Amino acid sequence: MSATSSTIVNLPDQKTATLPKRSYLNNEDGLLSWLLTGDHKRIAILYLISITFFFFIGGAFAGLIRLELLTPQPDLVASDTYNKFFSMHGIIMVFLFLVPSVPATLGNFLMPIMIGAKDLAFPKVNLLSWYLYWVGGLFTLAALVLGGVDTGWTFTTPLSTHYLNTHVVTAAVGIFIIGFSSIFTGLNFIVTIHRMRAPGMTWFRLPLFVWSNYAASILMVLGTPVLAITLVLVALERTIGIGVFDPTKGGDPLLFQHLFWFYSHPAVYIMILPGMGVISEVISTFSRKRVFGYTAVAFSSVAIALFGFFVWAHHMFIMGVSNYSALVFSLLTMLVAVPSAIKIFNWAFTLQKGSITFETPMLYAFGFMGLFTIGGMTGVFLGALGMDIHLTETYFIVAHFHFVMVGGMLMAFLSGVHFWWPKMTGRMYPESLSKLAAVTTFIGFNLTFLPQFILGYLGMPRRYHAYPPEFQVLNVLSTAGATVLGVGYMLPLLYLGWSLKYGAIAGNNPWQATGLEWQIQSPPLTENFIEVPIVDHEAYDYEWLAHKTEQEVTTVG
Amino acid sequence: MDNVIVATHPHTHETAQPEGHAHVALPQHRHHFETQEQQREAGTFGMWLFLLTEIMFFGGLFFSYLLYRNWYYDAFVVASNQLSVPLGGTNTAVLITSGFFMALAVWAAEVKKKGLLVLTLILTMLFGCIFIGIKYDEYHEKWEKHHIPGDHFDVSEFVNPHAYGLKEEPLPPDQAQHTQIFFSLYFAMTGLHALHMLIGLGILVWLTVRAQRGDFTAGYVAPIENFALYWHFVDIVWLFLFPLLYLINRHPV
Amino acid sequence: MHISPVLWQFLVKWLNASALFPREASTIAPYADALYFFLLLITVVGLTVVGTLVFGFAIRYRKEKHPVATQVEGSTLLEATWTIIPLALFLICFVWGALLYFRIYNPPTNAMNIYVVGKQWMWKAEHQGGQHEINALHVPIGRPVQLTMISQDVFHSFSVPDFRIKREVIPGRYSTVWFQATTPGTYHLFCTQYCGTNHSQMIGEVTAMTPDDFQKWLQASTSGMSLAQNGERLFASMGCNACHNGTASARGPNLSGVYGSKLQLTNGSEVLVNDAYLRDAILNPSEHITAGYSPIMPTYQGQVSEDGLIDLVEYIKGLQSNYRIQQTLVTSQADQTAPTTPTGVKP
Amino acid sequence: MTDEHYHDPSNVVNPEHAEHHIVTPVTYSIVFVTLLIFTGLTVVAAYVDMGILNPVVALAIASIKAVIVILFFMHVKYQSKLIKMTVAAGFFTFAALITMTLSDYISRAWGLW
Ligand code: HEA
Ligand code: HEA
Ligand code: CUA
Ligand SMILES: [Cu+2]
Repeated sequence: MSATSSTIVNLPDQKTATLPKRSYLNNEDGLLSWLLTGDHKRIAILYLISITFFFFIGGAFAGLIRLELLTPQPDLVASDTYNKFFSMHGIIMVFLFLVPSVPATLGNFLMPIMIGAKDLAFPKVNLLSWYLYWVGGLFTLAALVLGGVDTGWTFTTPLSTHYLNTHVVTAAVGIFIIGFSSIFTGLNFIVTIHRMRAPGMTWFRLPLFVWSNYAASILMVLGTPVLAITLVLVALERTIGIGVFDPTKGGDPLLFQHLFWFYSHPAVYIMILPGMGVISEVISTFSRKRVFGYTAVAFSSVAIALFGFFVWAHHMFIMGVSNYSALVFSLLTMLVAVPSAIKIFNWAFTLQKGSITFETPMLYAFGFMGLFTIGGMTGVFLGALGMDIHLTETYFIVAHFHFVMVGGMLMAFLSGVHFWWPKMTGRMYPESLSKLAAVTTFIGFNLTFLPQFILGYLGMPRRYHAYPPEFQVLNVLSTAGATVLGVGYMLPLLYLGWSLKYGAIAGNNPWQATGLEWQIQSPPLTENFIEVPIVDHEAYDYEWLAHKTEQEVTTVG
Repeated sequence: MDNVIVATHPHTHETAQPEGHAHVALPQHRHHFETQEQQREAGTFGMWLFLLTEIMFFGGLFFSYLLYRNWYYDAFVVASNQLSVPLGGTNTAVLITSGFFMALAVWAAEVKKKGLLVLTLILTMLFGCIFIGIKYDEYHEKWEKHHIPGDHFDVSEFVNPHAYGLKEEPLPPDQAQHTQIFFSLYFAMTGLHALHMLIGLGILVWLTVRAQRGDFTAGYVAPIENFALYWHFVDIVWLFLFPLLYLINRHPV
Repeated sequence: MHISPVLWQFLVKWLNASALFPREASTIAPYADALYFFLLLITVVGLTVVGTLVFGFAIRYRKEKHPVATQVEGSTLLEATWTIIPLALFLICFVWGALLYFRIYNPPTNAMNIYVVGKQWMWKAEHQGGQHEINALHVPIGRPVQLTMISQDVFHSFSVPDFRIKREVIPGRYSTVWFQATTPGTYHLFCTQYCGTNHSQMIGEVTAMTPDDFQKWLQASTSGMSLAQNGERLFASMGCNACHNGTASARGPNLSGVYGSKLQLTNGSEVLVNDAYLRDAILNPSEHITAGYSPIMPTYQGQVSEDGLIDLVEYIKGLQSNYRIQQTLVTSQADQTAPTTPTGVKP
Repeated sequence: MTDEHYHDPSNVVNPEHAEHHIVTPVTYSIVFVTLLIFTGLTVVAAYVDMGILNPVVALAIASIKAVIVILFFMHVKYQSKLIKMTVAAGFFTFAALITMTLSDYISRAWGLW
């Protein structure tokens, strides 16, 4: 146990340390052994590469959006092109990046290990869901290459069904397929959590990361099929004109809104809950304390998942839902905000009396706490009926959801990637560079999206290709911020790549964390555990860990 | 809550098995499950979760149906009366029979009767095919009558039923338009249902071949069991589709 | 909120001048802003609390200062605190937001009505006197104005940020919103629902004028025929008056005084006749058969534009006696302009 | 969850576990006949004018049939609590979709829209 007093990083002696001879990474060789693998860890890596690819495509579109909005005039591209930009940006970022981000990568990798299982319950289904992801992704890319879609990510009818002549059906098919990829991931998680826990791993000994992925999985399994059927109807409406969403034939376009948001509101919780799980692990580890109010945090995940199903019409307040519905859905929206607040405060109190260090994952986690609080509170603005009238469909919303999705989930994702990087690869990332990246993203993020709140209250509508000149100053700030942000996201790509070869050998448990995943070698064996672990302690039991390190830690191979 | 730290087993998991539960390791047992019991239950649970998504998948359609049926009741009545109750009723019975044989197939697998298993699977398939055949016939009729939504949709039969030899009351043209929504939902719902049947039939062929090889009559019944869940679920969907689509107001005054 | 009025006004003045805050140009704006400031306040307070906790603990218990962590289980009292306080605050937001919502969406009865038709990609406004505007709207200050809006194609959304109002404009159904402008000036009008290629060009200007100026403007831009007069012509040219002629033996129900009344339908239900009902009854007549009549009216779906429907609705609204219908019969024969309709005041 | 203090690998005392139960052909046959009878019943009921009750009866019969299939053909009667909960969760969410959406439609002041 060495290391300076300001860090807990505890690496093996670099002169003698080597990576384990046998691990899931080198268990089998060749591309095919990856493409046909049933190993949840390898599938997680496949996912990690895939979503990174799509993130940068989506990010490039974000860059183009911001570039166009640098000036008030519609000068960079034609309006159709601009519309395709934000549609592709939204579709890619939501369906191909954020929804699978934490669950399919970190969740896939860690969840079985955390509960002491050798794999997910259905390894083949897991691989299938990765392939479905790519089939869906290719459809989306095809829609992009063939000329793009310009529906926005929300596919509003009757615009999407009758008034556009872009590749709506191709994109819808893509999202339909990705939806099933997400359903299968969720299904696999639920079964695994119920059926595959190691002896002694009771529900209330589960790490909170598992709880939050469990909650998100429920949403995936129950919500996504409704999106699927809605997209089927949109495609049918578009191809043969079945009339279900067509007002001229007596159909109701608002029905589309109901069905779409029945999925897409729960989906925003699919997009945040797993990230919240990451934050629980990271905060606990770097303050060396068990999470304050474990049960409250665990149940608040479930509460979010449950209540999350009952608030969807808050996306339709001005669209003509009945007054009664507006009231009910607004009230429920307020209720669903409470469990998130509970989590934030519990994390804050986890720090109390801890022994806190500030490694990169922790910095991202701090970023998450602040930005998610702002993003979540602005969600409350939007949930308050009368306020929503002024704010809806303006940049205020754009800022709101980027705060929760980018400032929240993306920060959590990066936090998690750094946190478990040594476990996944066996090597450390460069510490100071990564701290720089964390700070850069934080600054860039605020510069990009804080001005958008002001723009929104001033009334600048979203999805606008050109805007009145008086909004320019704030837009320039935002674009400048996006550039900084872009750099902040490029950095990890570079240094994490670098670390694969040159990073310090991490050893089993560089953070001295308590999770089961830290008790096995890094990178883990294909079968995770040589012997099924028997769990006799709660999650985040640092005393147990202190005892344990005195015993021998097994490294295999 | 659950703060009690419980003593764990001093022994490893293999020895923790109570007697009577020891199974012979089957070749189908997968490495990451500790016991076969666990594997089997995981499979069943997974299948049920999948059916859960199917409920919600059809759920969206059922809701659309509910909405438009309330809005355009008169049009729905007339359009529904265009469907044939004898055919629909027969199909219901056919599906129930198919489901019955599927249930028997599960039993046959469980009691390890290979011949019976293959037979029941084939019967299940047979009745499934009959269902699809009848459905095809019904679709074909709709095609000829221009009742398929889209450009060729034609409401004249509803506006002027007497010219077509129907006893129905004529619908005003604005309402007759809405029969199209009925038929859209009819085709979307029965079409998706039929698609599920076709997928099921495909899997059945494969299962039958494997059953013939004796894969499922040596104690490993999970595929048969789980497929049966799927097949019964598809039946259930039809149990609702039949009254909802075929039996709206069948007693005109 | 109990900020002293002086302070409040100072604050608003300062913000108005700073270009970081929209002008408050309608009677609703101050109400919306009050809620906004309340929400901002709790956000800032919440953020400060969270920030203080996080940074406070992080500094106080950093490893250098506090090398060994003390394990704490949790605290029911604290959990209750941070459940109940946010919940209470959010519930206040809910009630306040709901009150504001109803204030914005429930027009006062004496509002002056202007019709708005949205289509890809322009706004058409139609004043009662028949003045048409494109991508512009002139309104008097100091008088509640109600907009009755409909879309010809896709969803649009009518938004005037400086008034803090916005409402979706929907195909196939009237939606309404109202405001009362307070300060003369021109204000942005945006379409805020994504509606295809030129969504960002579906913008215009709302000009609020003093009542005198407004009257002048009305006079200057009149096209000669009021909406009701146009409607009257349509009524005649489409042959509506053949059945709805107000006589006892008429095949269609008498339309005089029908607006605002309660109608008994053949299917047993009772409906209030309003703009939406009238529009729907023209397009889907067989679903709105007045008790005692047979379903013989043909549908006018696809034969009248939304503007035409507005004219018809406006005409029928103004029908207070049979005399007018009989006049229409005459007019349609003589093709003269009818006398001006009384300015449509909502009942 | 309290009786789950320790996990045993073969899941014997796990509330999520149920003994495997083999349903016999006799039960299946009874179920089969019942289902056919109910099918006939629903057709007959459709031709009787019961006013508003027609769809109610039709749906009630369909639901009874569905429940029978779920309990016996699909073995839910003999399954663990977990499976029962799962089935219930599906119908619960479906009910949420229907009631919450429908409550919007029926509370609209403007008829259809
Ligand atoms: C990860 C994604 C995510 C998350 C987690 C959320 C979370 C929330 N969202 Fe958001 N939302 C989106 C993504 C997300 N949203 C997206 C993508 C859209 C736009 C879709 C589109 O139209 O394209 C949207 C739109 C949107 C709308 C619709 C606006 C409109 O169209 O008019 C509304 C309205 O109610 C809303 C509300 C909320 C609320 C109340 C929460 C709550 O769950 C937030 C709860 C969290 C907190 C409240 C913060 C923590 C609280 C504290 C620390 C307490 C502070 C202390 C005190 C008050 C004392 N969101
Ligand atoms: C996970 C979700 C996610 C993420 C991560 C982001 C990330 C970003 N988004 Fe996105 N956004 C959405 C989800 C997301 N967004 C959604 C759902 C919409 C709504 C779409 C719709 O209306 O339908 C939207 C809409 C949206 C808009 C509104 C468009 C409009 O309404 O007209 C804007 C405008 O500023 C924007 C900006 C950004 C920026 C600057 C980033 C940055 O964080 C991205 C930073 C990353 C990079 C910059 C990539 C890395 C760098 C390179 C690849 C090099 C090339 C870089 C340049 C050319 C600069 N987004
Ligand atoms: Cu009209 Cu946007
Ligand atoms: Cu939402």
